Amino acid sequence: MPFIPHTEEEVKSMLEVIGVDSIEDLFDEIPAALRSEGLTKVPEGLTEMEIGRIMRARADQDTYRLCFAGGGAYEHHVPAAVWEITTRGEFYSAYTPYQAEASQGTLQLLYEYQTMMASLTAMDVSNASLYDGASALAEAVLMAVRANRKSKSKRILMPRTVNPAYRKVAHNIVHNQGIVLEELDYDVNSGVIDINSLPDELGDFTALVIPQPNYFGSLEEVDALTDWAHQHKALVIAVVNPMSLAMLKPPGEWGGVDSDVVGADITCGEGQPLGIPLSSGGPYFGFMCCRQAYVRQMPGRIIGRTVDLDGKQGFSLTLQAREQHIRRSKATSNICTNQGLLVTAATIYMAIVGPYGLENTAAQSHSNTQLLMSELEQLNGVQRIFNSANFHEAVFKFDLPLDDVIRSLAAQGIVAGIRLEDDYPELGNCLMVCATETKSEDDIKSFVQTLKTTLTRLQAAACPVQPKMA
Amino acid sequence: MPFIPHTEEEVKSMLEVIGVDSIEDLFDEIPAALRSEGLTKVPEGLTEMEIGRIMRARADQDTYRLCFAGGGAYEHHVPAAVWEITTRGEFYSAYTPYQAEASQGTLQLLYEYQTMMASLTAMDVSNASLYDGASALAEAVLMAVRANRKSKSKRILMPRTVNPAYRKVAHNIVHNQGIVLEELDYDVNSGVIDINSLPDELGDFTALVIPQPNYFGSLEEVDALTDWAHQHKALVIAVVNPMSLAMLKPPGEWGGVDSDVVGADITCGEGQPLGIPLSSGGPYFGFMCCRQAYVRQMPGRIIGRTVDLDGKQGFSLTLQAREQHIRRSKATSNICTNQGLLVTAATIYMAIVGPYGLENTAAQSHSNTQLLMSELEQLNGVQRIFNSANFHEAVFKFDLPLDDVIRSLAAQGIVAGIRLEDDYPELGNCLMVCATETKSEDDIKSFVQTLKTTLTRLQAAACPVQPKMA
Amino acid sequence: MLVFEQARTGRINAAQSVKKDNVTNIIPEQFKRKTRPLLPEISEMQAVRHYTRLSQKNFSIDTHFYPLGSCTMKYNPRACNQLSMLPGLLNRHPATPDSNSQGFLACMYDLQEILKDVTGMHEVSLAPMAGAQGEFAGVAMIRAYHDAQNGGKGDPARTEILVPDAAHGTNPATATMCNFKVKEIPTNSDGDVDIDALKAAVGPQTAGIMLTNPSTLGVFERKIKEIAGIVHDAGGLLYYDGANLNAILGKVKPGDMGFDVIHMNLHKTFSTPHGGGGPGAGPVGVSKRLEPYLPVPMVVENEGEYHVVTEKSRSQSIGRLSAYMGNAGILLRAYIYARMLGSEGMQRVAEYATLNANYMLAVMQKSGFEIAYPERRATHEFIVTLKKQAKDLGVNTMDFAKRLLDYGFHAPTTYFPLLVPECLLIEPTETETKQELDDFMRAMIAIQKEAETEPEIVKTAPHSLPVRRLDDVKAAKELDLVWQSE
Amino acid sequence: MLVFEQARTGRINAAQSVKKDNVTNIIPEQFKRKTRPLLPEISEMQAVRHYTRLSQKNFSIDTHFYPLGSCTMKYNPRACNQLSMLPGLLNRHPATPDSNSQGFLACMYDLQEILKDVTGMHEVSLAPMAGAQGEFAGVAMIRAYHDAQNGGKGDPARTEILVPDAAHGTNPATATMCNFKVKEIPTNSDGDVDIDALKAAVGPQTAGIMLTNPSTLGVFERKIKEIAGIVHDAGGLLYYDGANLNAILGKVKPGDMGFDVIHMNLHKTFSTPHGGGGPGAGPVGVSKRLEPYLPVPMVVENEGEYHVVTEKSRSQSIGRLSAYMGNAGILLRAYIYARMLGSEGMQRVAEYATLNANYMLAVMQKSGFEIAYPERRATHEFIVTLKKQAKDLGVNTMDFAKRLLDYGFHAPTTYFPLLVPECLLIEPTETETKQELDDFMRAMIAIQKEAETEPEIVKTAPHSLPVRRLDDVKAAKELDLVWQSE
Ligand SMILES: Cc1ncc(COP(=O)(O)O)c(C=O)c1O
Ligand SMILES: Cc1ncc(COP(=O)(O)O)c(C=O)c1O
Repeated sequence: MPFIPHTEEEVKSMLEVIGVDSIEDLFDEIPAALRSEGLTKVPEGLTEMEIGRIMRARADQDTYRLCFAGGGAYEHHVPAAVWEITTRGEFYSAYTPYQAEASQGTLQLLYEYQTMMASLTAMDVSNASLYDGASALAEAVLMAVRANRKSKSKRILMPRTVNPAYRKVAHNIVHNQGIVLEELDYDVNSGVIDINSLPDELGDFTALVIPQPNYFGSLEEVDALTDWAHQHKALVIAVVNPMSLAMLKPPGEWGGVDSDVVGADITCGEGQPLGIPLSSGGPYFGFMCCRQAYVRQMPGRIIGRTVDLDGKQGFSLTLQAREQHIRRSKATSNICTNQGLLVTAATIYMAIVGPYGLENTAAQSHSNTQLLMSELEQLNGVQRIFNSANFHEAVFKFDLPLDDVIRSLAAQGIVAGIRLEDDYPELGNCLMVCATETKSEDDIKSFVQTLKTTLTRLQAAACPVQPKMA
Repeated sequence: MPFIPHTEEEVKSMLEVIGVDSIEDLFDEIPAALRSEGLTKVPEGLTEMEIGRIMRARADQDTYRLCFAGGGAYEHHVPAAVWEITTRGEFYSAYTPYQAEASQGTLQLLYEYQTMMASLTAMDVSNASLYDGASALAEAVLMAVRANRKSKSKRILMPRTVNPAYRKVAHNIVHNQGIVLEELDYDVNSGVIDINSLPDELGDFTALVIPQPNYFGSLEEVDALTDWAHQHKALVIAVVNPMSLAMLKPPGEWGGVDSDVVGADITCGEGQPLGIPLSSGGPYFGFMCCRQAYVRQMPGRIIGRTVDLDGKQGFSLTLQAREQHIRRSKATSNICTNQGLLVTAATIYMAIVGPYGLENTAAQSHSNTQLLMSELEQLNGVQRIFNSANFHEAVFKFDLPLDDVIRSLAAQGIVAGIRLEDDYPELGNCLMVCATETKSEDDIKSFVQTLKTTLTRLQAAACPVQPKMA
Repeated sequence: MLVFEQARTGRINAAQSVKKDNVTNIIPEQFKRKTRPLLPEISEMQAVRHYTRLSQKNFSIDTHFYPLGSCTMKYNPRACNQLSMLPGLLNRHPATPDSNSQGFLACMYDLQEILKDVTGMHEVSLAPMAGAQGEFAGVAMIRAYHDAQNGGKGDPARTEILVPDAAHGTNPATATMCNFKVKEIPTNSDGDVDIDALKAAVGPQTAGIMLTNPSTLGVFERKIKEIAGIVHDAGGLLYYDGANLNAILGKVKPGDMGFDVIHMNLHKTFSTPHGGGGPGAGPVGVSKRLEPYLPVPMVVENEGEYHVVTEKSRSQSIGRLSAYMGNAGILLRAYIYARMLGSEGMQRVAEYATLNANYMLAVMQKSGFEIAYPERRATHEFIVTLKKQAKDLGVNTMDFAKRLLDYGFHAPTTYFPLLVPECLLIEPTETETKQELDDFMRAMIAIQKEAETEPEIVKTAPHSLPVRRLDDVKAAKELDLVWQSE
Repeated sequence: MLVFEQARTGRINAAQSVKKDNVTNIIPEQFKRKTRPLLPEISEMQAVRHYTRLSQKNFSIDTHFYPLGSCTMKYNPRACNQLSMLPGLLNRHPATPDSNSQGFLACMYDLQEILKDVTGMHEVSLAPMAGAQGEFAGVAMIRAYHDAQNGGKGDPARTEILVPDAAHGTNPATATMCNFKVKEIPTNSDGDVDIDALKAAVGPQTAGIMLTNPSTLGVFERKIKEIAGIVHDAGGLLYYDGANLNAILGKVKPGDMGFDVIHMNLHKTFSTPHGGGGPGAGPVGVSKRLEPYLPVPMVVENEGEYHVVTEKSRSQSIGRLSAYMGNAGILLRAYIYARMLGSEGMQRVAEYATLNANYMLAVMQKSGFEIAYPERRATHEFIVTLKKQAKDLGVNTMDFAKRLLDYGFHAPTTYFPLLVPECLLIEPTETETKQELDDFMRAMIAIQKEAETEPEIVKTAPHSLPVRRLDDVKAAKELDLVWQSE
C-alpha cells in the first residue's frame, strides 16, 4: 500500500486491541447515508516510476529557451547550495516551530532572516513571512488601518504604478472591511507618480502606498512622496523589490527632507528574487518590516531571541498574542501557515551571495536591461515609452499587433515579456521587458535579432503586396 | 576569491604570525628554476552561473528519448529519496571512516550493506565495495590465486561469455603478476558455455569464472559448472548482476549436485543496477562477497560490529591488517579510496524497494525483454541468434549494415543497443538489446516501429532502383 | 553562533558574485543606497556548514515521529519534491503564454478534477495559498453570495458567522477579516455541536457557520445533516474547514454532508511539506450556487487545450488572492501525491489514519490515561487530558510535551482545542508503523512514572536538546527580534 | 537500531514496486531463486528516517572542520554536484554513440587539457578510478616502457621500484600489484630523501621511483632535480604521487620536475566529494615517452568533434582499467570545479592552502607543540609529534585525536607517515577561515591542559559522540560482519 506500512498481521492485532472486527467498523459513527460510493474521477494509483514518466513528459513540454518577462517574478541565478540545503528533511518536513526546543534550527534561521530583511530595508523589525507580495500588501493596508490612530478614514492612496495584481489582491481582501483603495494616476511621460498630482485638498488618508521600483521598473520620487504622506498624517507603505535594495535607497531612509519623520512605516514586498525559483508563480513569500512602534500590529509569525533555563541563548515564537491561535477573532490576521521553506531558501541565498553578491546581481540586472533597451530602441516599429530612470524593467510600444509578436516568439522558445494592455488599457500594444543577470550579451542580442526577424516577417505578412520599387 | 574565505586583513595578520612578508615567500624552498610560468590552457575562472549555462547546454545536447542498451549498465527507476539522502552533506562530504566514533552513520550503513549483499548473493561475507564490476573481477582473480592453496597454476578459466570489458580489465591488471586468463568458448547455438567443452584433461586451474546471466543475457548452467570446478579443485568466481539475483539462484547456492561443496567461493559484480544512475558509465561500484574462510584474503574495506567502552553497539573498519595502509607491499590490494557514496545509494535503494520491489523490478525487466524479443522476431531482416533462456538481454542479427541502423536510430533519439562485433568478430552485425522495467509497452512498440521504418528506408536506399512491378 | 558572528568584512564569494565587467549604472544619485546592508560576509562553505548544522537542530518528519494533532504530519514523498522541481516546471515564468504551458496547466486541471471528486463539490479553485486563505476565500464567497441576493440588493442583515467553540483560531479570525461578527456555539459533553444552542443562535442575521468535521476534538459530528438543515433553513450557508480531511478521504464527501464551501489543506491531507511553517495550499470547493464567486485563476479545458481563466471572464469572482496561481509548486506536489495514491489509496489513507488513532486511544486508555471523549470513536486523532496529573502531581501537559522530546518524539498538539483542559491532541497519521506508536506510548507511560516518582525531571525537561526550556516571557517582554552588532 | 530490526514481514512499498501485471516469466525452474533475500521490509518513510538519522552521526566537511592530512578535505562546491547530475548527463548510457554524446565528451576533452596544463605533462588519460588505480596505471606504464626497450625484447632486469619510507601505503602495494620488488629509501632528518642512500640503491635493477612531492611529511623535496637525474641516469623512471598536488597547483608543475608519469587525486585537489570512502578519480599524466602506454579510453578532438579512442587504435596502451570511462560523474565534478577556479583560482588554491598550514604551524609551535620538521616551511600540511605527551603524560596521539571530536573537530591524520612517532598530520586546506583554524588550535591547547591536569578525560574520549571509544580488537577478533536475525 503506497505510504502505509501496516502488515496484515499488525492490522489484526491492532483491531483486536481496539475491540472491533474490521477497519470499516471504525467508521460506524458516520451516518450510513453519508458514506460515499467511492471516487470516480480519481484514476488508479501509480508507482513513482509511472508518475515520473508523466511529469517528465509534461515538464519537457513547457521548456523554453529564454525569458524576458518580469513584472514581479524574476529569473535570477540561484546557487546550487541553496536548495540542496533547503530541501534537507529537517527543514523541509518540519512543522511550524511550536516546540521551540525541538526547532532551534528553523527558529535561529528565521531570526537571522529577520535581521537580514530589517537591514536590507533599513526598517526596525521584520516578521517571518506572509504568503506573497500581493497578499503582503493587503496585510500592510489592514495593518496601516490598525496602526494609524490619527486617521479614521479607511482610505488608502494606491498609485496605479503598483503591480496591478497586487492592487487587485489588496482590494479583494480589504474591501470586505470597508477599506477603500483610491487610485492615483501616473504621469504619462515619465511613468511615475507626479508629486504635483497628489490630492492636497482631499484630506484624510490612512496611508500612501509607494512602489519602488514601480511596476514599470521606473523609479518613484520616494523622498518627496514619503514626506508628503507624513505631512498629511498618512502612513507610508513601501512596496519594494528586495533585490533592488542592494542598489536603491532603502525604505527606512526615505524622506525626512521636508518632514521630521524619516522612513516608510511599513515595508512589504515579494521575496521571490532572493533565491526562489520562478516555479509558475509560487510558492514565493511575502515579506513585511515595520517601525518598532508598530510591531504589535504586525501580522504573521515573529521570532524572538531569549534564554533557556541555563541562561543559554535560544529562539522562540514571540508576540503570539497577536495571532489567531491565541487572539482568535481579534487577531491581527488570520494567517497561520506561512511560507517558511521559501524564507529558509532566501536566508541561505542571502548568506551565500552576501552584500557584494547581491549588489553585483542587482547591478548586472540593471546594466543588462540598459543594454536590452538600447538594442530595442534601434528596432523599427518599437519605441520606449517612459523617460524616467529605471531599475531592470522597461516598457516598449509596438507598431505591429503585440499578440502576434508574443505568439510568434513563444513558438520560437522565447517568452518576450508582459503585455500591459489588460491592466492598462491606455498602454495598448505595450510590452514590458526585463533582463536580469542571467542573460548574457548573446542572449540579449539573440532576443533582439529574433524579434527583428519576426517583426520583418509579420510586417511582410501584413502588407503582402510589396510596392515594386520600394 | 572562489572558495577562499580570506580577507586582506586576515592574510596580513597571518603572514605576520608566520614572520614573512608575502604568501610568495612561503614557496621559498622550491627551487626557482622549477616555478611555473602560469597556466596557459586553463581558461579564466567562471562564476557558478556561467559554468551552469555551459553545463546545461552540454547536457541538453546529449539528451535522448529511449535507450535499449544494457551490456553491464542498466537503466532502472531510482526512487527520488535515494539520492536526496545520499547527497546529504554528512554522507557526501565525509572521508573514509577512519575515526569510527565520528563516522557511525557511514559505518552502520556499510554494515547494513554488507548484510544485504551477503544475503542477496547467499554468501557468508561482503566487503564495502571495490571500484566497479570489471576491476572487482580482477581483484577476485588475484584473491583466488591467494586463496586457492591447492593450485599453483596461476591459470584462470575465463569464459568468453563474461563481459568483454571485464575480461580486458582483469587481464590488464592481473597479467602483471603472471596470471593467465584462459579463454573458454561458448556454444554458438545457445550462447552459453557447453559443459562438455570444459577441459577435463588440461589439469590445474586456480579458478573458473562463471557469469550469470552471462554477457549475452543468457543463463549459464551454474550448478554443473560450479560442481565441475570444485571437482577439479578450482575455486568458483561468480560474476553476477545483483538485480537478477532477486529472481535467479544466488551464487552461494550454486552446485552441490555432483560435489560436496555448495556455492561459489567468491562472488563479484557491478552494483550499478541497485540505484545508481547510468551517468556515462560511472561512478558505479564493484561488490565482492566470499566464503567466511577467505575473508582475510578479501581486498577492500570491511566493517565490523563491536562495542564501545560502555558496551554499546558500534561499528568500525576491521581486518585492516589486510590493507595497504598497514601491510603496505604485502597488502591484499592497493585499493584505498573505494566507491562509498555509491554504496550509500545502493543501500538506501535496497532498503526502499525491499525484497518485493527488487523482485518485481527484475521480473518486469525480464518480461519487458521477452516482449521486445517477440516484437523484434516479427521484423524482417532481424533474427535472434541464441536459443537459451535469458534474463533481460538478447542478441539479434541484422541483415542490413548494423552501423547504419544504429546511426539512424541515434539521430531519432534512440540508443538501439550494443554492437557486438568489436568484441566478438563472429557476431558481425549483431545487436544486443535490453528492456528494463523503465520501458512501457508503448516505448517498446515505438522502438520496434521506428526500427521497422528505418530498416525499410535503409533497404530502399540499398536498392535504389525498384523493380517495376515487384 | 549566529551567522553574522562568523562574518568578516571583505569576505566575498566570488563564484556567486556576478562579474561587474562593463556594468552600466545610470541610477541617479538621489535614488541610490549609501550603506551596505548587513548581510553576512561569509564563504559559501561557511554558509553550507552553518545551515546544515542548524538543520540538525530540528525535529522533522524525516527524523522523528511527529504526532501533532490537527497538523497531519505524515510522510512527504520525496518524489513529489523531485518531480515538481524538474527544470521545465521550476523555470516556468508565470507570464508564459498558455500555449507554452500545457504541461503545467494539465497538472492543475487534473488536480482540480481530483479535488472535486474527493470533496464532492461542484467546482474547485486552487488559488488560496494556505488553509487560512482558503477560509478567507470561502467566507468572502459567502459574503458575495448574500450580497447578490434579492436581485443584487443584497441581504445586509446577515452579519454573523457561527463558530463552534472547538474551532481552530483561523475560523473566527477569518470571519473578522470578512467583517462578520463571530458567535460561538458550545459543544456537548460528547463532542458534538450543541444542537439546541445552535437552534437558538441561528436567525436572519446568520450568514453561515464554519465547521470542521471531524471536529478538532477528534470526533465525527454525527448530526451534521441536521445542522445543515437548521443553518440552511435560516438562510445561512455552511463552511467546511477541511483541515481534518485526512480522516475521511474517499470515505465521506463534505459535499454530501450539505456543505456549500470547503477548503482543503493540501499540506496536510495531500502531504505537501510543512517546511518549518509553510508553504501550504488551501484550494476551495463550492456547491453550485457559489460557483460564480470562486477565486481566480482557474484552469479550464477546451478541446484538449488548457487555459487560465481570470477575473476578466469571471465577473462575479471574489477575484485573485495572490499575484499568480497561488502556491503552484505545492499544487504540483499535491497532484503527484494524489496520482500515486489513486482512488483506492486515498480511501486507505483515511482507513489507516483512523486505525492508528483508535489503536493509540485504546492502548492509552488501558494504560491509565484519561481520554477526553472516551465513549466516542476516534477519527484520525484523539485527545488525552492530563488534568489529573496537573492537579495531583503538578506536572502539566507542557511538561509532558517537553519531556517527550527527550524521548525522541515530537510532542502532540498541546492546549488545543481550548475547551479541553490540559489536553494533548494526538494525530499519528497513516504513515507511521505500529512499532513507532508503541514506542511513543511506552514513552508516555515512562513519563507518567517519572511524574509520580521524580517530577522535577519532567518539569524541567527537555534535558537532551540543543537548548533547555526557553523563557518565552522574556522573549515577549524584552523584544529581541533583530541582531545588532555589539 | 539496525534497519533490519525495523522490518516486518509483508511490509511493501507499493509506490516503489513495479506492478507485475501481465508479467511473463519464462525462467526455467533450475535457475530460479527459492528464498527471498534479507532486504529490509520497511516503509519508504522508515528508510528515509533511518538513513537521515544515520547521516547525522557523521562528521563531514559540510558540518565540521576536517584537517585530515594527506586527504585535502576542502569544500565540495554544491554546484559541481548539481550540474554533474543534470538529466542529460545523469541518464547517458555509456554505450551512447559519440554523435549523441558531444556535450559529455567535450567536458572530458577539456578536462584532459586542463590537467595537462596544471601537471605540465605531455598527455593525460582520465581512466583510473582513484589514486591507487592511477598509481597502478603509472607503474604498469613503467613496466610496459621497460618491456618495450631493446627493440621490444624488454629490460627484464628492472625488477625494483624505489619507495621512500614516508610513502603512502598504496605506493608499495601498487608496486607489488605490478610484480615489482619494493626497496625503501630512507628520509633525512630534514625530511628530504637521503640522496646517498638513493645513489646506493639505484642500478640496472631499478625500474623507477615513486615520489610524493610535497612529500607526506609536509615538506617540498628540494633536491628533486638531482633525484630525477640519479634515477634517470640509472635508466629508471620517476613516478609522481599527486595526492599532494593541492600544495603546488599552478605554482610548480610535476612535468618540470622531471617526472615521467603522475596520477592526480581529483577527490583531493579538484574537490570532488569523498562520499564516506569514495568515489575518487585518479587521472594519469605522462611524459612523451610514456604516451603510447596510457590507459584507455581517452577523448580526442577532430574538426570540432569529439571521439572516444580505445585499445583498438592504441595498441601499446596498458588497456582499460574499468568497464567504461572511469568515474565519469566524478570527472564532470572536477571539470566544473576547475572551470570555476580558472587559471588564477588554481594558483590561489596552492597559495592559501600553504598560508593556512604555515600559519597553523607557527601558532602551534608558539603554543608549545613540537613540530616534526621545525626548520622547514610547511607546504599545505605539517606534522606535530606528541611523543613528549605520550611519554610524560601517558596521553598519546590517538587520545588527542579522540578528544578533538568532543571539541567539534575531526581529528587530523594520526600515525601516518609511519616514520614520525606519535604524529598528527594536519592539513587545513584553503577553504577554511582563520577563525576556524584559531578555534581548532584553542582546542588543542585546551586538550594539552587537560592532558596535564585530568588526563583520564582525554584518554577515555570521546564523551559526546553517538558512541564512546570503540573496541577495535574485539571487532577484529570476534568478526561480526553480517547481521543475523537472532
Ligand atoms: C483545524 C484547522 N483549521 C484551519 C487551519 C489553518 O490552515 P493553515 O495553517 O493552512 O492556514 C489549521 C491548520 O493549522 C487547522 O488545524
Ligand atoms: C599520499 C597518497 N597517495 C596515494 C593515495 C591513494 O589515493 P586513493 O585513496 O585515491 O586511492 C592517497 C590517498 O589516500 C594519499 O594520501
